[in-house]
Amino acid sequence: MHIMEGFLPLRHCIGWSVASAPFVAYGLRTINKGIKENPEQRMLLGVATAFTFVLSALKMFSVTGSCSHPTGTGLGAVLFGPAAMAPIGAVVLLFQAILLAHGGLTTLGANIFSMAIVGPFAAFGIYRLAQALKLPFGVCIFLAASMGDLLTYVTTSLQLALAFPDPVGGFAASFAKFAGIFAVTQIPLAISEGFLTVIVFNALARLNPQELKDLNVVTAKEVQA
Amino acid sequence: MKQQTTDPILEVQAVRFRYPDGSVGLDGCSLAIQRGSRTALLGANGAGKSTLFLHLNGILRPMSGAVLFEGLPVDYGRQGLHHLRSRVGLVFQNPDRQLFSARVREDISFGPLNLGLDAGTVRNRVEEALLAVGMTACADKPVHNLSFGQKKRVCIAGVLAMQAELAQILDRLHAEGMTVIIATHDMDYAYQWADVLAIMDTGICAASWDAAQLPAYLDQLEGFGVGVPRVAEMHKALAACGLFGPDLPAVRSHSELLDAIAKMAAVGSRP
Amino acid sequence: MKQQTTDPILEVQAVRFRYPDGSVGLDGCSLAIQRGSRTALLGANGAGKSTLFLHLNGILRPMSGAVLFEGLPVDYGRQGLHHLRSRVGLVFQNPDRQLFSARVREDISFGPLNLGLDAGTVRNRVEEALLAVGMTACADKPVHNLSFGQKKRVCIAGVLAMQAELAQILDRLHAEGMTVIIATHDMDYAYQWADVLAIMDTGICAASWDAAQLPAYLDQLEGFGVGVPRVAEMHKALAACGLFGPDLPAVRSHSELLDAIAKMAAVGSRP
Amino acid sequence: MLIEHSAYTNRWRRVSPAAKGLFSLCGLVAAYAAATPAAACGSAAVLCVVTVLGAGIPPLRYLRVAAPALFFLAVSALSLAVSLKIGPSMADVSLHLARTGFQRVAQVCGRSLGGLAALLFLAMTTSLIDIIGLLRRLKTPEVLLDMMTLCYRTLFVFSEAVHDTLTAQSARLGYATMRHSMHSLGGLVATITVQVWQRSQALHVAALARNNDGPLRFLEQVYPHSTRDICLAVSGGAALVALVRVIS
Repeated sequence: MHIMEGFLPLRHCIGWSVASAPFVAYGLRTINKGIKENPEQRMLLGVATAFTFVLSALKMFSVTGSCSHPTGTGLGAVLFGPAAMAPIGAVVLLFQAILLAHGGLTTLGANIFSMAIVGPFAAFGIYRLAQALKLPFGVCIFLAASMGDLLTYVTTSLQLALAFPDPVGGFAASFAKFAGIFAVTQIPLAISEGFLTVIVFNALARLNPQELKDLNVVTAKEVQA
Repeated sequence: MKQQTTDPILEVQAVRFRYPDGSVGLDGCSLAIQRGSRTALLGANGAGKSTLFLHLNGILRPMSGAVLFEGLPVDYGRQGLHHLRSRVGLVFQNPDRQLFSARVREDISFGPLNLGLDAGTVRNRVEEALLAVGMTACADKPVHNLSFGQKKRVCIAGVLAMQAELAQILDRLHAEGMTVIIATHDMDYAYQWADVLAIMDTGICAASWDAAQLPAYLDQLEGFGVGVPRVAEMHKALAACGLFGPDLPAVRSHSELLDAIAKMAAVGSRP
Repeated sequence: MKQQTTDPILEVQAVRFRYPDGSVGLDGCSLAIQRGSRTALLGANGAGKSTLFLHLNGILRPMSGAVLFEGLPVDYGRQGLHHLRSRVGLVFQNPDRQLFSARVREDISFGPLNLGLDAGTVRNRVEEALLAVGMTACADKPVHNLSFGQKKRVCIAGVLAMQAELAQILDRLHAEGMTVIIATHDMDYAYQWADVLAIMDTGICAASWDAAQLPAYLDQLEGFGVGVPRVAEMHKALAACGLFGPDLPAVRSHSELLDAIAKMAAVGSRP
Repeated sequence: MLIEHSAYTNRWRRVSPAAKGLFSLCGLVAAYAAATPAAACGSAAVLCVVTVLGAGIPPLRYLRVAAPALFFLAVSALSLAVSLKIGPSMADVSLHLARTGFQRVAQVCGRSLGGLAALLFLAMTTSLIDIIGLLRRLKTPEVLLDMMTLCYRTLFVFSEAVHDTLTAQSARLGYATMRHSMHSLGGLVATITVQVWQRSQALHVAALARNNDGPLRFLEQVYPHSTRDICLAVSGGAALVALVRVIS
């Protein structure tokens, strides 16, 4: 769920862009450092961006009954790290705006904040927290992916509510409105994205544990489990 | 163009199909596939071979015209597709695009499990299919360690394992059990392998010949730009040279031709 | 095994290479590539063909043994690699794994720009390379709308555009300008195209024959499991049959053989 | 991808992307500068006409591309128009249409339509590769440009792989039921995930073979009549902004 071109007032467009910029800059610095140590990462990031784009364009209508898309933030955050996801997500959102007219240029900052910053960082934080609580690997992944998706959508609703507080009920009523309307598609989607990501990681663990280990995503023990 | 009316198991009748981007896939294509036959589809890229295949399995639905399976129009409801796909399997060009499980056995079991069969039946079918393609020894290897040819066999096993009459088909494989259609650019291989050669050209089936009668159509074949079997060309040249009599039966493979020449050499050296 | 000592442009001498995962890439491989020659590398999957290629371009470094370019050991410093790669280009199997930019011209300019050439020179080279592969008309299409064959040509143009002596090479392309080495499984194609056939087997170069002399080695060739050229087989059979004299020069392609037979037919019918 | 197709086939595909970018930017400025919804809608109409008639985009395709965004706008506008009143207890929730709401909804809708038309002008006339080139001239960080270039190239490779695998799975009844769909989709995503590493490794080797040891460098595209086009675009854009201010 991206905010469309022109929908946000100018002050909000600028505000969210300013809020997103340091995260993207930090992500780029992390990436640059990684590329210096390991030049292959230049290609990896480009290909990972394409992967994230294609993933977010995968229609899940057969699964949720509506024509909705997974965000892929959970999967991406765990695979590539939350810092890298900010620039990756920024490029994906720019491409979605230009190739699909999904989202927009003035709303790019706001969309980056919800999809490429809050989503991945929340997903990664929840993943680490769940791991620290010694929850089973599948549960960690499920929580990370579904909560990452859900918090993305909550953030978007907050952004809309901040921009358009209800003339009667104020910010809270407006948030309830936006959150309520989009909940119809977003809650089933978050749950199915959680399940899907678990299936993906199970399949990955069987397909090629070596590459996951190289990424330091999961320890060898988890892959075998 | 030959019309066969004996016992077509699959038939497309004047099928038209246009892709969402506007490009024409099939433009009134008609073709009947005989039960138990081996048909090779030949044609340039974009001639409609893949589009035709996707119609035979019910993945694409004709915009006009009809697809018939065992004489009846295909039912595109859930049950109908279930039935069709348990009888008509598709193997794709590139095995890497259709294998998505870590282990060979797991991948082969994908189709039968989707059919809703119980675990025991699936297990049996997987083993039968592995045996049929000669991959039992490799069944425990991870898929990404297999060679291209081995992956291809796993793909075939995956399709075999879905077939409703698998046991009978495998028994009769060398008789006339399974109807097979392939799309290829390799005219030499097609000529050697197929009973029927069907030529696709810009969305229609332009010709369909019995392989045994192909030598008579060599000139026509050249016009389609799909190539001419080298063996047939060579055979014709040698016949013109007087090495073979004019009424010799068609020789369809390189090794058959070599044998025929060796026989001639033996005859020639005897007197 | 033939030893040529005339003028090798590239040479590997007893090169050993082992991948980090422990698998053996090359196991004491020696081969000399003659300037201006066309060499076909044949061998099963995993025989070491790709590993050898990556050594010739300086991407992999031998663990023991040496790679020589124009008679001198390759210098693996930045300048040395720069020089080597501006003379020795690599085209990979799959264009989707080597094209970086969706714009044809941009992708071709990638190599020459990496060489540090100025924009004007690069622009000229890109156009020359496009012309050489016959892709000038397609240069404004995005890469993803090209066919497989067209993508392959873009890859070749990308390598051509890096060559230091591009203009001369293109002038002399039909003479002896460019040395070309290909890895292939297609023995028929290799026999028709190459001057030299080199057989790779488990990390070594097991044999290297002049294509013209291959017929004498057919039995040995069979032992390597890389196939035997059909034309050579057919030619031998026909010679055994008495159609050709025993001292006929090697016929290397299907059409050459057809011509030879037609000539025989004409001779035979004359008296 | 209808936008992608238009970007490579429209009449203005060879016009300097800087010119098209500036005109689109003026369109965005006009959408925000419009004081009344009518003025913003007027700006949207001008941009739409310019795109359809000027660049020669079929109107039906234009509508199909705009449809999802218009749907988002309809849903969001509805929630803006409706006002939610939460009473003292949670059960006491009432909805009403606020009068002041309408004015605001019209304002937002006008601005969104103007913005959307400006975005579509750029997207449907300019290929992404041209836009990346433009960003390169605007001194975007190199890593970001490399990511964009590789992403744009690779996303077609991946989407082809996804499409083929989906077809192969459907042929084996992989999407017959919801449970099967999940399982199949999971397998699909996992195979594509593994390819991320395989493909980037292959690209890395291919880049080395072409002597790359740093950022990806490409030759800049040259556009004929670039200066003329930029002048035209800026004056046209300025006229649009002025028009919007005059109407409102």
